[in-house]
Amino acid sequence: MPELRMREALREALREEMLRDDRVFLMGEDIGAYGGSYTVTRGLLDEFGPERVIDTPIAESGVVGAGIGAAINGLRPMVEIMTINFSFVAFDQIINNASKFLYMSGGQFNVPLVLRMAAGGGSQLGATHSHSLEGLYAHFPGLKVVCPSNPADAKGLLKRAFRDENPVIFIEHSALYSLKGEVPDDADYVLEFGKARVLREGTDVTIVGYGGSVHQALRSAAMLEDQEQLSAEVIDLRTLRPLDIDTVIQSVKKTNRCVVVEDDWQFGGFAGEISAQVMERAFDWLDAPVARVSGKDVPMPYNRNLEFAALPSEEDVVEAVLAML
Amino acid sequence: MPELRMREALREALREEMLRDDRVFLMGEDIGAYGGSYTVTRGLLDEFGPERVIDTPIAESGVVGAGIGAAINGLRPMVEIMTINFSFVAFDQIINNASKFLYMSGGQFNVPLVLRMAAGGGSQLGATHSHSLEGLYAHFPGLKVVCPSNPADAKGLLKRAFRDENPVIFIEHSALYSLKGEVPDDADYVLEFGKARVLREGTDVTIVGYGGSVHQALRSAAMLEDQEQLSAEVIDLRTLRPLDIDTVIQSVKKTNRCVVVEDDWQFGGFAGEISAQVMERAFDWLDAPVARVSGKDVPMPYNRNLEFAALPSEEDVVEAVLAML
Amino acid sequence: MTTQATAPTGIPEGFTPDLLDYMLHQMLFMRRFEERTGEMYTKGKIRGFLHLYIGEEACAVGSISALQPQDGLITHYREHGHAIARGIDPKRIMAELFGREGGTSRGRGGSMHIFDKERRMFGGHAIVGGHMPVAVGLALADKKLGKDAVTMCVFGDGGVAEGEFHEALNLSSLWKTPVLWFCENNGYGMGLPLEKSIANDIYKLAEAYRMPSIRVDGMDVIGVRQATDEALKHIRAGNGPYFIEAMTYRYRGHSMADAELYRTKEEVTEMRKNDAIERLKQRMTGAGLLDDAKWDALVERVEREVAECIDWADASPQPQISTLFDDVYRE
Amino acid sequence: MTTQATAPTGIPEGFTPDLLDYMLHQMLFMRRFEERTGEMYTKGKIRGFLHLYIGEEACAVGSISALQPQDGLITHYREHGHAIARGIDPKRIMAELFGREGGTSRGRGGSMHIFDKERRMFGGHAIVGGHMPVAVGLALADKKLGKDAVTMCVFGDGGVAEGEFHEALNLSSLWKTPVLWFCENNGYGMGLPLEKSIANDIYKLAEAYRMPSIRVDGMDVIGVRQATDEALKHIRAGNGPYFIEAMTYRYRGHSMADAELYRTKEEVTEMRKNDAIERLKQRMTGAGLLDDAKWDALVERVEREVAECIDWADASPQPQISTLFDDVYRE
Ligand SMILES: Cc1ncc(C[n+]2csc(CCOP(=O)(O)OP(=O)(O)O)c2C)c(N)n1
Ligand SMILES: Cc1ncc(C[n+]2csc(CCOP(=O)(O)OP(=O)(O)O)c2C)c(N)n1
Ligand SMILES: [Mg+2]
Ligand SMILES: [Mg+2]
Repeated sequence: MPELRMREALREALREEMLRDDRVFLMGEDIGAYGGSYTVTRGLLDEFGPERVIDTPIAESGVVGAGIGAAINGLRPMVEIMTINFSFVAFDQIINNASKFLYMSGGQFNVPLVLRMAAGGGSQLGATHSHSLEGLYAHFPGLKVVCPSNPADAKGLLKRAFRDENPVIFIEHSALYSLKGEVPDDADYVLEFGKARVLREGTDVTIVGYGGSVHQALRSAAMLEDQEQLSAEVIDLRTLRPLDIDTVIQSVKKTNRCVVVEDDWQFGGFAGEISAQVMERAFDWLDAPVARVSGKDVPMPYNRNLEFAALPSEEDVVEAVLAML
Repeated sequence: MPELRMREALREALREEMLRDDRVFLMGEDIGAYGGSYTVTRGLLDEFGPERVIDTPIAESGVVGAGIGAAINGLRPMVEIMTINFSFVAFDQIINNASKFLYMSGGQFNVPLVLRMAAGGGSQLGATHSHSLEGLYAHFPGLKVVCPSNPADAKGLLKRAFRDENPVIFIEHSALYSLKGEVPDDADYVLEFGKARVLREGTDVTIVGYGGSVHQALRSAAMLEDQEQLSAEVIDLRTLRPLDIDTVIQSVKKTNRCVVVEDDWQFGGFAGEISAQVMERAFDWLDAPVARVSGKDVPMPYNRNLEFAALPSEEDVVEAVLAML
Repeated sequence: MTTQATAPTGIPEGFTPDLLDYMLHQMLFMRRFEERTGEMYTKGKIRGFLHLYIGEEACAVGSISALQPQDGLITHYREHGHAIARGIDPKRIMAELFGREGGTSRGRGGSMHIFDKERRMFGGHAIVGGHMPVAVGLALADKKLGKDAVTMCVFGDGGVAEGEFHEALNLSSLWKTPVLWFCENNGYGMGLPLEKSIANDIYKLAEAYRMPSIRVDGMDVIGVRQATDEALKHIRAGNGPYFIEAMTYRYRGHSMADAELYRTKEEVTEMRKNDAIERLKQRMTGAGLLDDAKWDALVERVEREVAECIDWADASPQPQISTLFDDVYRE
Repeated sequence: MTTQATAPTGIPEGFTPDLLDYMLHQMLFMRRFEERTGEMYTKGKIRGFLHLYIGEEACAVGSISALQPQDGLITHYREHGHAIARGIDPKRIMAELFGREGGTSRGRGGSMHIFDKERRMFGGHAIVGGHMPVAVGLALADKKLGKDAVTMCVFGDGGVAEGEFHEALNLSSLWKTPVLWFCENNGYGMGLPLEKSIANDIYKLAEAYRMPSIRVDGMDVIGVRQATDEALKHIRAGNGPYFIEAMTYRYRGHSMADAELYRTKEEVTEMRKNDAIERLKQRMTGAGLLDDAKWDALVERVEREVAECIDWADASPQPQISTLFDDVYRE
């Protein structure tokens, strides 16, 4: 299998889906001539032309709305919102139109729209440009939310998104774009939604993550093994909606302990959902309360040290695990 | 003490604060000549004139942004967003401007803005007009979120909101506007934020609610008592941010069981936060997992029976409690 | 505001007796449908928000009658008239208002959300301004798929203040998408009068996006139809979007909950004198196309038709609770 | 695009030697500040997003020099020039870029978020269009409080496509709030050229909101200053908002990450020939107000001043981790 960076894997998925299905086209700010702000779409304008790769004005609400309309009316648009931070100006389109069109129309009009956006902090982009709000979108019935953690998943899940009949919010952690990994090059390589993956087996604690936090979970697991002789199982959720809680529960029934790692703010965040569900479904197996390791309750500071302190760390995870024993 | 409906209590709070502080003024759609879509502001235009009660165009983002600017620059605006459903078009203003201005400016510019909005379902308003998303706003550091459940609290908390130096999201459940209750008429009547209230003492289970769901909690408690001879303690959170979890924990340490009732969708909702915190802080006291009774995972249907089925019910609460025993 | 200095009289070329009969029937049907709908609301058969279209019938009939089957329609929540004009079975519309399984959205949508795939009616939308970008996308798809179709997008004067008006008009003009923007300017957005809502005449604002933009008398069904024909010709020729501002008036409150504190009874009485149905009736009578007997028969027919809608709706079953989770996702 | 048919020469009335010296120094200082800022980024002293102002100096200097102390300023993320022109201590600006405690936001804000309460600089904002409604509110407060103050709001051509442009302009016109809308049209929004972004000339779009709206040569600092003086006079007289579109060009990429695939090197070279600093230099030389010695001294002075900023910033301490939670709320 060829080794690709995540941005290349995503590009391959877009390319293959555009070749497979004429109805697929791309819209977004600077996805064409500029080459994509994270270079995911670089080269696609040249290959597919301006009819299928549309550089749009800076008008997220308008463009997402246009994507919704095009999806309803026979096409398969992918709209790239440069980052999740700019999705807030299109929030109403996503919540009140994309997620509800099918239900409100009594099943008549579905919205096969793929909405890609980068997310995450850690690059000193400051308070408005560092959100990790995957869980925000996962709250809404009618949407699906995908958060790949590696190039192969990114490709397989993005291809899957184009074959979905519903709006899919596809969130890419910006720190992962350069991550390398082996990626199947077979055009039929498509992953299912709602299948978490056990990335590392273990017996003492289950560490749950998604997207960027998966790597933190893995590094924490290595630290636990090296420093504390503890065996951690690491689970990558891959999709938040649908959520494969069964895989988590199964693991917790074995390890009896669970930590959820998430970049987002803890208070009212998605880790609380995982935590609550684990309690609800594995209460008698839990030796300690499910722990949440999350971002600190503060708008993201620009300064590097402060930002580092505001984000969850491997040490935080190790500490949370040790506190359970 | 005079008995008032919640809308009158809110009006009194607005009136008193406008009389107390020249800097207070109101903006919103149809709050003036129309009399307010829930009649909260009726009469205030006549009393205070169009300089202090501004009927705005239908431009929530613009008007919330203008409220933020006015708040930063020396005034104390209250912006009424007719309902929470329309706050989504102003979402970016609330999240990226209101909540972060102080932090991003290194403490220079605070935003003393009161943002009132009605919320809640149950009136057959359909999928886009029935959101209960209090928890959504509670997620963001920099904001405060208030959800009164009765006329006296509504007045005391709203008056408090005007004395805050930070943006306060004040969410009123639309089903409560006509609710009557005794309301202090003393101009100094101001409640603190972050103080939950035990509305009913009990020993077998703690039922936690806020806003509209408090009443469901109370009715459920009565049913539990009448039908099952169970003694439920009911807690009204009153403010979601700051959250008075201590009062909940104290109660759970006594009752050893906890149910959270919320109209909002369960998945990724605020009840998960309460549930997780209770586990984290009272694990050894819990005889059963914290239960969540919430709205069903579906856009709100118009049909009355379907809507009823989509919303949490007293029976759901009773069932959840019985399942714990 | 909506009356022209000299209201047009006579019957212009192209308006056949059949077309005029059709338009008169449609307008009368809408009027009666809405009156009875209001009654049903009072009786509790219909609940939630209900926004009646009474007074504005010429807008829907004049414009939508000009559409072809392949054209799309997307509109706001005051859309019963548009749905009727588009030829959606009014029984199913009424059933939707009643929240029944036989309704256009199986009772899930309600008054503000009438959809019909067959008639390419893309809703009934209740977030002011929110459907305008969707219209751009609907038209974009038609254009990309090489269809000879126009998307008509209806919205009110109040909605013009929303940012999405700007984004949608700009995109449609840049991309030359085949959209007919149709603003029903009834002078108020809820209780807000136009002059507190928009800093300029609406059609002039639209003109700034470099698309043809005109104002028409929305109480003159013939004039609306003529303007729409002209607009559709322009759009179908591949010239991109077109903007029509139709000056009209709503006789009833914004919704059933409106105490109408923001306008006087006299204003309403005055405006009613310019009634669109009355105006068409007179023009047809003047041209010898209508007499008392024919009118009375029409009134009677409409009365019966609307009654049938109500009966049909009432006989339609309530949705089963077991279907609550239908259509959250399409498999 | 930005060159006028015949560029103005000579020195108009009102432009004293002191003022001209001031403007020349300001522009040169900005240019050098930004060049060194770019270097500091390459060295890793500055991180995150960095948007250099090089090429656009005449816009900031020409307009902001006309403001009074009581006036407010709110702008987008390409704001180092605006902050400097507003008289904020450039040492503290540089320290902010370095993320230090001595920075204007104590290192919390970074390049895109320069604020200064004393100078009534309400930021540096990074959500395109998001600060425009805030400008309306700042001005509304001044108006209500009876202050003789104008709020100047700076934004780019790309931001004009956002819905908030429309909402903010409409509100400011309706409410006659004292806002000076100042669009820095540098021809691109990131890589998107103007013609793919906006369906009409920007100043014409603004005109539709019934406010005076003009286009100026943003490479001519004197012309920008004259236009701004005119605008401020209009606004201070209580006439409501005013719109200026300044045609300019950015010489560097959108941010430090920009590969500039969307434009040619030749285009940039061509545009650089119209450099604003060069133009002022020539006009001053022609009027006998500048010679080589004075110019060399100025260059040297600026070099030293900018170096001082860097040294000062570098000496400023890192924020303490214990202060992480400062300023989330004001007590
Ligand atoms: C974003 C948003 N804001 C506010 C509302 C509440 N609202 C519903 S209709 C309406 C007035 C709209 O007026 P107009 O566009 O003129 O249409 P009309 O009702 O006059 O036909 C308002 C303010 C809403 N539904 N959506
Ligand atoms: C709402 C939003 N969308 C997208 C972006 C990403 N972005 C940052 S700057 C920019 C271009 C803005 O161009 P313009 O307004 O012309 O200003 P310029 O950079 O040319 O000065 C874009 C698209 C953003 N910050 N906010
Ligand atoms: Mg209207
Ligand atoms: Mg630009």
